[in-house]
Formats: sequence, C-alpha cells, structure tokens
Amino acid sequence: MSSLSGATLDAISLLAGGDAQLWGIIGISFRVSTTAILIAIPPSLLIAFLLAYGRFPGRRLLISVFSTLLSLPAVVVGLTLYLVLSRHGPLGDWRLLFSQTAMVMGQIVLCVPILVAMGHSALQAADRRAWETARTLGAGPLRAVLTVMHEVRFGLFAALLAAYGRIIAEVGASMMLGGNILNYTRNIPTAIALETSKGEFAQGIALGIVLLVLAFILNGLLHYLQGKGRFAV
Amino acid sequence: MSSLSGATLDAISLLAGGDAQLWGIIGISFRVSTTAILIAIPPSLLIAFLLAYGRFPGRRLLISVFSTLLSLPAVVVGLTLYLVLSRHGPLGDWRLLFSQTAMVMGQIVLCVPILVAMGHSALQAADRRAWETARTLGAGPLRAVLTVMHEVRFGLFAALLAAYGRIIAEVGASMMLGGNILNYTRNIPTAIALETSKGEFAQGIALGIVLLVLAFILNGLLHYLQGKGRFAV
Amino acid sequence: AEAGNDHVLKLATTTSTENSGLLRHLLPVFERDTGYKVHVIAVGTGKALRMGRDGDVDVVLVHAPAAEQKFVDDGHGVKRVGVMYNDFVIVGPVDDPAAAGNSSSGNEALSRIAKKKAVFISRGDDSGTNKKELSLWREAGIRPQEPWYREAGQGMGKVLQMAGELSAYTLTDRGTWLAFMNKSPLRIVYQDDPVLFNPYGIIAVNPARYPDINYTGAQALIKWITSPAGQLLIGNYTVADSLLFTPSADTGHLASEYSAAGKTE
Amino acid sequence: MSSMLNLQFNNLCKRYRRRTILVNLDITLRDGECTLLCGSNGAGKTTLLRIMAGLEKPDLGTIDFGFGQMKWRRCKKTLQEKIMYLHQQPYMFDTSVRKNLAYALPSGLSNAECSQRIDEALEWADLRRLATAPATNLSGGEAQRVALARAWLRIPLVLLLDEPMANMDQESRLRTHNLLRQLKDQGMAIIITSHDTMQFQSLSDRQLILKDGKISIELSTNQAENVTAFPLAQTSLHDTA
Amino acid sequence: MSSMLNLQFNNLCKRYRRRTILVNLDITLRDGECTLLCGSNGAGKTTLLRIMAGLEKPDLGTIDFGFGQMKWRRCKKTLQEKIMYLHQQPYMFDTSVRKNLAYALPSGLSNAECSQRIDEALEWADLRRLATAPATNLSGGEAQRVALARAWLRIPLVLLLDEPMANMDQESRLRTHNLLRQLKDQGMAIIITSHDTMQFQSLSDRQLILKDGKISIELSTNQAENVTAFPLAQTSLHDTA
Ligand SMILES: Nc1ncnc2c1ncn2[C@@H]1O[C@H](COP(=O)(O)OP(=O)(O)OP(=O)(O)O)[C@@H](O)[C@H]1O
Ligand SMILES: Nc1ncnc2c1ncn2[C@@H]1O[C@H](COP(=O)(O)OP(=O)(O)OP(=O)(O)O)[C@@H](O)[C@H]1O
Ligand SMILES: [Mg+2]
Ligand SMILES: [Mg+2]
Repeated sequence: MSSLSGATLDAISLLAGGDAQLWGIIGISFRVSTTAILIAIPPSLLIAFLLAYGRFPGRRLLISVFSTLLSLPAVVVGLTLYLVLSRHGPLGDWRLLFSQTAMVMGQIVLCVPILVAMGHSALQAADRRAWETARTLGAGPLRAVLTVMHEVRFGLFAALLAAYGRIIAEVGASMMLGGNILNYTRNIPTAIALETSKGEFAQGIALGIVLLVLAFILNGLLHYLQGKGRFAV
Repeated sequence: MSSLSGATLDAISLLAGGDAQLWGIIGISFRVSTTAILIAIPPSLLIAFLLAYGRFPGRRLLISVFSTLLSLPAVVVGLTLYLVLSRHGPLGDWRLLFSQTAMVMGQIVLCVPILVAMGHSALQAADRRAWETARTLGAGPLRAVLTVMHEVRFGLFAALLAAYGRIIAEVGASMMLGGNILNYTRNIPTAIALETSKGEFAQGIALGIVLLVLAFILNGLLHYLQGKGRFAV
Repeated sequence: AEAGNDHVLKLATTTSTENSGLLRHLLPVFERDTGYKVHVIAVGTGKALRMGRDGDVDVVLVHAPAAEQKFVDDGHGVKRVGVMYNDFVIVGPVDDPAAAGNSSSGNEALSRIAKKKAVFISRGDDSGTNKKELSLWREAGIRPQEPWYREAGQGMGKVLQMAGELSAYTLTDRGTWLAFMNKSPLRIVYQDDPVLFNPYGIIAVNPARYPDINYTGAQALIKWITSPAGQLLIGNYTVADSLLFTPSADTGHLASEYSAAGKTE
Repeated sequence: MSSMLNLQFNNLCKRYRRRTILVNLDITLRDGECTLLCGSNGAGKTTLLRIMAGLEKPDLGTIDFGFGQMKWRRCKKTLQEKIMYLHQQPYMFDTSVRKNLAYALPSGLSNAECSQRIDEALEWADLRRLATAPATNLSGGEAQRVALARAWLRIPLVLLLDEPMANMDQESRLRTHNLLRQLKDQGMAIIITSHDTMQFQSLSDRQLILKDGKISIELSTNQAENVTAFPLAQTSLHDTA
Repeated sequence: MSSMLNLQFNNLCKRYRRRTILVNLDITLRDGECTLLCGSNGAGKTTLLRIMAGLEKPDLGTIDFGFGQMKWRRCKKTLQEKIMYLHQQPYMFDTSVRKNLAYALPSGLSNAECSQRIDEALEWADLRRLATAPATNLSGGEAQRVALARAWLRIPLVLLLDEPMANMDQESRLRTHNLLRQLKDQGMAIIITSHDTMQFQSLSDRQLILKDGKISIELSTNQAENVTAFPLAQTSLHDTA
C-alpha cells in the first residue's frame, strides 16, 4: 500500500508542478464531459418536464423507457456509436471515430437518460401550484417552466451531479469511441484503465484520487455558485 | 449492421431456448446486483435521511463528499477493493477475490453514493409537515422516517432505479474483483466487454439488448408493484 | 488520402506492444524521421483486426499469424509483413506443483498441468495469446475442463494478476511477463520451446477497399519499422535488462514489396 | 352601462372518480361585478374557480367570450392569461417577497417603474419589513397578503379569489376589502368564495350558492351596496345549522 | 380541582434573521383549560405553538412539566409525544382518508376496534363518502376536518389548534365547536389561534393577545362560559382597525 501513497504523492506533485501530459489528460476529461452535459441539459430537461407535466399517450411508456436506459452499459453505447460512426456506418463519412467529438457523442447518450429520469423525478415532486401560480401571474409557458425548475433546483442540481459523475468516470464509451490516444483522446478514466491493464495499480488509483479531488473542488464551486449551499433543506 | 440484427436474434433465440450458459451469465448479473442493492439500501436511506433532516456539524461537507463520490470510477473502486482483498491485502485471508462476494462488495461501494445523493435530494424535497404531522400524531421516530419516505416514494424509486442501473451495467469493478470467470463471475457487462475485445461487436450489442430487455421487464414489474404506476404525477 | 489529415496515421495494435513500452520507444523516432503523427489504439488482437477490416484504422500490428493470414486472404489487408517476434512462456507457482518445469516440450508441460488438474487460467478472449494456448492444448490432445481450467476473458496483465492471486499456471507472452515479473509471485516454469514462438506482423489496410485511407502513411510506417534503423531500435529495446523482441523483418524482401504496391496505386 | 366583458361558462360538468361535483352549471361574468360564491365544504367552489381559470379540465362545457361557444380545451390558454386565480392556500415562490411581487408585473416596465410599483405593493400589504425575507417562510396571513398584492400588481381582467381572507387579521381584512372595492370600481370582474359571507356582503353584487353541483340560489345584494359606512360583518354559527 | 397538568413555558425567545418574534414569553397550560391566542398576522402565534409542540427550536427558554425547569432541547421528544399540533395548513399523507385517520390511532388496538373508531371519526367529520378517496385531493375544508378527526382519534394531553376553522363551512364549525367543548370537558388543555375570536368566545377560558413578542393582554372569558345557548359569534372588521 505504500506504493499507493507514493503514487498519489507523485501524481499530486505532477499536478502541482503543472505536468503537461497529466494536465492534458485532465483537460480532455473535463472538456469532453462538460461539453457533453451542456449539450444534453436543455433537451433532457425539456423531455423531463413534458414527462412530468404533459398529458399525452405513451407518456408512461416513455418514462419506463428512460428509466430502463439507466441500465445502458457504457460499452454498448460505445459499440453502437462505433458502428454508426465507423467507415461502413451511416455516419462514416463524417470521420468522427477516435476523436473527442465521438467521445462527446457517447457521453451525451449516456447522460441523457440520467438527466431525464432524475429530472422527471424532481419535477414531478414540485408543487403543481408553482406552475399554476406562474401562469396565473401572467408568465408565458417558457417562463413558467423555468420557474418550476427554479422551485426544484436542488433536485435538478442533484440530477446534474449524478449525470456528470456518470460520464466523467465512464470508461467504456470513451475507450471505444476515443481510442485512448495519448494527448488526443486519453482522458482520466481511460488512462486509469490503461494503467490498470499494465498492472500499475498505484498509478491508476492515484489518477482516480486526482479525479475525485478535482470533482470535489468543482462540486464545492457549483454548490457555492448555486446559492451558498441552500442545496440542503 | 445485418450481423447485428442476426446476433440479436441469435441471442434472443438462445434466451428463449434456455441456453444454460447465457442464462447463467444473466443469473449472475442480476443475483450480484440485486444482492448488492438490497444490502446498500437500508444504510444509504438512513444516511440520506440524516443528511436531509439532521442538524449536525459536518453535514454540508458530507453532502458534498457523497455527491463527489458520484464521480468515483468503477475501475478505481475495483482496484482499491482488489488491493484490500488481495492475498497481501488486509482482508487477504478471507480469500474473496474473484468471487461473486467480491463483486457484490464492489457494487455496494458504487451504488451507495447514488442512493445517498439521490435519496437525499428526494427526501429534502419532502414537505417538512410530513415529518411533523407523523410525530404529532404519535408516530415514533422510525415510523415517522418511514412515513416521510412513503411520501417521497417516487423520488426514492427513481434513486433506486438509477443506482440499480449503474451497477447492473457496471464493468470496471466486476471485471477486477470477479475476474470475468466463465460460469462463475462472468456477468452481462463483463461478457460484453469480452465480446468487444474479441471484435465480436454484434455479440456485444446483442448481450446489451438482452440486458436492456430484462431491465425493461424488471422496471415494468417494479412500476406495477409500486402501485400501478402512480410514479408519475 | 483525406486532405489535411495526411500526417495522422492510425495504428491499431495489441495491448502487449503498447503496455511493454515498445511503441513509446519506436514511434517518436518514426514521427521525427517522417513527420507523421501516429495515433495508437491499443486493443485486443481480434478488435484490432476488426478495426482494420472496417477501415477505421490505417495499419494494424498484431500477433496471430493464422488470423492475420485470413485477414489478408479476405482482402482486408495488403500483405502481412513480419516485424519481430518474442516468445511465450508458461508461468506458474514457485513450487510448481505439476512439475511442469521438468517437461521437455511445451505440449508436455501442459499435459502435466492437466494431469495434476492444477489451476490454469486461460485468457479466453480470442486474443493471439489465447489462440496460441488453444492450439497448444489441441496439439497436446487435451480438452481442458473446468474447474481447474478457468477462462478469464481478460487482458494479459489481469490474467497474470489472477494467476498470482490464485497460484495458478498460465501462458503469457514474454513482454508482458517481464513487465509484471516484479509484482508477481509466479515464476517461469517452462520456456524456450520453438512451438512457443510469437511472431508479430504488420499489415496495411487495403486501399482498394478504402481509397481514402492513409495508405502512404501505412507504407511509410511499414517501411520504417522493417528498415535497418527500425529493426535496430526494436532489437535494443530492453525491459528489466532483458531483450523483449527479436527483429525479424526481411528488409530486402520488403523494399520490393513496397515498390510493387506503389506501382499499383 | 355597456358591458365590455361578458364571459359565459355554459353547461360545465365535472366528476372525480365516481362523484359528480358540477352538473350542467352555467355562470356568467360581467365587468365590475363582484360575485360571492358560497357552498358547504366539498361543494365544488374551488373546482369551479379552477375550471374558470383554465387550470382544471371540465368533463364537459363551453365558454363564450362573446364570439360564440368554444370548447374549454381551446380557450384554456386564453383563460390562463386573462383570468387570475388566487389559490385557497397561496403558493409562494422560493425566493424573496420582493421577487414574488416582481413576478406579477407586466413585462416592458422600466426598472425604476418596477421598483416603484413593488414598493407601493409592499406598502399596501404592510410587508415592507419583510421585503427581503424568503417568501416560503411567511406566516399564513402574510402569505395571503403577498398573494393579494400580486393580484394588485397584475390587474387581470377577472379575479378569482378562493377564501382570500381566511388567515388574515382584522386590519388586513379591512385593507383587502377596500382594495377589492377599488378593483371592482375599475371594472374588474371578481368572484370570491368564502364561508364568512357577511364579510363580503357590502362588496358583492350577487351571492351564488353552490349545492349538488348546481347554483341553487342566486341572491342579489345590490340593495346593500349604497350603505356608506362599512357594515358590521356578521357570521353566525346558526346560519346554516 | 387539583390540576393534573401544569405545563409552564418560561422565558421563550425566538428570532428569525434580524427580526425578533418572541421575547421572554411565559405561558402556562392547565388541563381542561381552553386558551384563545390572538394577534395580528406575523405576531408569532404559529411560532409559539410550534415551539410548544416541540417542532421549532426556541433560541432560549425553559419548560417545566412539574419536575423543575428543563431546556427545550431535552424535552423536545416529550413535547412531540404529548402535545398535538394541528398545522395552520393541514398536511394530508398521500394515501386514502381512511389510512390518514388510522395513522392517529394508538398502537395495540385490535383490527375491529381500529376500524370501528375510524368509522366513528368518519361519521363525526361527515367524511364517510370520502373514506377511500386520496386525502391529498381533498378540498380545503375537508382537509381541515380530517386533521381535526385525527386529533379526535389521538386524544393527546394538549391540543394546539392553528386556525382550525379557517376554511370550514358553518356546519363543520358548529360540529368542531361541540367537539372542542367535549375534549375540554374531558380535561384536555387546548390552545386555539384564530382571527375570528368571536367564534371561540364561548369555549375559551381566557384570551391571550400576542403583540411585539409578548403576551400583552390576558382576558378571562370565564364569565361567558355559563351561557347555555350558543352565542352568535360576531366578527367585526372594526375590532382592531
Ligand atoms: N383532484 C381531485 N381528485 C379527486 N377529488 C377531488 C379532486 N379535487 C377535488 N376533489 C373533490 O371534489 C370535491 C369538491 O372540491 P372543491 O375543492 O371544489 O370543494 P370546495 O367547494 O372548494 O370546498 P372547501 O370549502 O372545503 O374549499 C371535494 O369533495 C374534493 O374531495
Ligand atoms: N422559518 C422562518 N424563517 C424566517 N422567518 C419566519 C419563519 N417562520 C416564521 N417567520 C416569520 O416570523 C413571523 C411570525 O410568524 P408566525 O407564523 O408565527 O405568525 P402568526 O402569528 O402565526 O401569523 P398568522 O396570523 O399570519 O398565521 C412572521 O413575520 C414570519 O414571516
Ligand atoms: Mg375550496
Ligand atoms: Mg400562523
């Protein structure tokens, strides 16, 4: 275990020392996942809202589908998109395979179900009077939607964190679609997988700790921005 | 892509035909994940409740820690537990490595943060009067806790589905701790990873579809049991 | 070739070449010499060939002669060119309960393990190593069975770890073994039989199937890696003071091959 | 007195599960008319107001804005936009009292104007001290006052008040009373439900009693309107007993 | 008349943010005594009741059950168990009306007994028709009646009612009135807050007025108690104006 603390210290000193390669990997991780979640949020929340407040045939089924998609393995997403993006695939001409764009696509597919299912759960718990009061006070549908979302912002925030946690730590899709190419598509999880496959456990765990430390900082920052921690009751 | 539909049909006919090996893999998947989540639920919900309703120093920090742990990569969990359970590790004498028990342990570690963070988010959205009314009507603390949980059961149910989805689809920890041994610790995700590494993409996706179909059925069943779909508003 | 991306070359290879550090030893020199940028995608042999077949990479470097031959015969690749070889070794517990170390051939070593029903961990993942192992069992006339024979379905490194944890035997390539030697409680129990020979080949993906593939780059890499300079670099790459790979390219043969391919383009 | 607003709801029907709440109910709103809606608990007062406000779907019924009868579905949006409904238990947005009030302002006002109007509303509702307090923590009566102040800022065409004074203290009741008279004089159509009918007697032009899903009695209270002094609002426990 | 219950709250203080709600407030409860608590909106009536029920923490204050003074923290649990508080806006559990009532039953009753008592409660609150209806959809007055019926089933030592009749119709008010008299006669200590003080005049032994964080006036209304007929409860809008 001493090699572990050693490797963690090493990793942290590399971090602190601004090691270009390590920071490059970290940058790719956060850039890809942040892009993915930013793209995924608006449609997901809209779907979540419609599922919670809309009344249309097939709504129940759709809710079931999205909660089923929570069990979608990352590898399967990776594989499927691989087949789509691969030269033979329908989008083969875009030549996106083994690029960060492909990774972003994979992570979007992975985080949409979480955002929808958790967002739906938060929105359906909102007091119906929130929507009604907004409308009756003259808010248009869009403003009323935003109002309801503001009312359940803690729940939506938790959904966001869960989705982000899922994709920042995800390895299956990134590996397949990015190819784990150094300086180009290697992110923290694929780097951990690589170190692990080499038997360099300490390096792997050290990278994991780096990821968690950065996630913790990001988390704290978000909590802070999100209104001085009124996250809790 | 035709090989894909072929493989899916193959997989489904194997399923229907009661293919022992395939059903064995499926059985291991669901047995391990169900055990893990059943063990994880009681302590997680308790922690979630304390975080939502308790007032103690360090509560904020703890909430942040749990939402950070949402980004815990499965491989890191796998690695860490591996080092703990390995021959030289502190629990090496238990000889648990490469067993279903080890997989269960890994999946527990993975699903507790989700259950706690999402459970907290659901519980903190509950009307405070629920707890107060329960207490004032003579319910003891335990009964009052259960009452509050019943009031936010849709949120908790969503948390449960998210946690179960995470671990049933998870490959990093199961691979490390179970070892993907045929007929013994090979579950659906590790089997998918194996097929993928062989380049048998169609097989991998077919297995993924099998997983999703089973998850969908389980889902529907839970929704049904959970009170004829009052899941929605 | 696609405009603007000519200098990027996608190489699918097995984890053994990447994990052993060989590519990090070779490619920077190649990139400096030729100006290409190589994107290494390290996966299992099966997946690497699959990526080549789909035209998602430009060149593959793998070690599974039979599969490689089929790859070329099916028209997915231009030609298999031998690059280097190393060898497989059988590793097992230090006390060698099956006495596999006393064998006179690889087949006999496996027979002893089977007879003793000592635990043997197979890669079980259709990789080059796995194919080799299966062919060895076949040649020894044994059908290995559970519970002593366990199919792990994982990479070489993981299987070595598992074997260490379970005090089991396994077949490994020497490169990975050298990388893991220090962390493993196992030792080599049998080695140096010619049947354990492990040749690596490099194949350019067929430009006839994928006209816009970076065939020029692929040929440049093949030419360079089989050139005396490349071969020398392979030959002097050491891990833990041991040589890992033996260069084996027939450079003269390759030169004519390259010019022939160039003419057809 | 040509009536600008003439909003007719015809043939409204509403059932919940096996219980019928409203049966073929007709009701007409005219501007400047204040209607007092009475009825025992569960009679369907809230349901009726919510249908009129476009918040609850009737099983049957048509609406006539003066251009012919339309299905509820088709006028739902218009109803939501033109008519303001005050919940029986007012809902406060999870933000400050000030922002709760700001929500009701029409768009297109300048910042200074907004701020001035909010200040007026705070003044009117006697909530200056609480301007920056989180609205979700307000006391029952304070929340009711904020809800009414929002109505005051919004100035809808029709105002539907569901037990607007239930938790208010006497002073606020008086102030509310004056406000409603003012709004009525401006031509707003108002419906008030209440169990303390006496409190609104002087204000209302007519009193409807909802019973068994229909409007069973319609009393005109116009004659009481010209009383200059504010009459003692009397509530007797024996009224209906 | 030796008093069995003598519950004293001393020196209660409570501030929210920069506003002081309660200042060194003392209040004593005796069994069989019905107290009417008045005060304008935001005076702190709800806050006081919640502190007494063990639901809100005072900044300062001690409690005396008759065994010496204790910190609020230490008696919080006891308060929650002995005292029942009815929310100003009653909370209904998301289940049927019947189960909402069953929740209030003491444990250890046989099934038949439970079912009989619930039926009685439904009967009393005139909610038989709604027994299996989801309680969260009840109308305002119905919910208040269910909340009161729960109190009726639970029979606590002390009953704190926060505007119990605000949304009730006249008939329910009458019934509630009778119930409270019955409970009071059984020896229960009761506190009621209301803005319609007249409605409870005949019931209450004393009337407290909460102002500026203190009990500013304590009126005894004992003399009115012997009136046999139910007096007309009169509410005047000019009372405090
Ligand atoms: N969403 C709903 N689902 C089922 N029943 C409902 C629903 N909403 C209201 N009800 C029932 O319809 C009846 C009428 O309710 P409504 O709220 O309109 O009564 P109300 O006249 O406003 O009564 P109150 O004076 O108590 O406020 C009640 O018996 C109530 O239980
Ligand atoms: N949790 C809280 N946080 C901040 N302020 C609060 C909180 N609860 C109550 N207040 C404030 O304390 C004051 C007293 O509230 P309380 O609910 O006790 O009043 P009340 O006497 O019951 O009034 P009402 O007659 O309107 O019900 C109010 O001004 C309210 O805004
Ligand atoms: Mg109502
Ligand atoms: Mg109050």
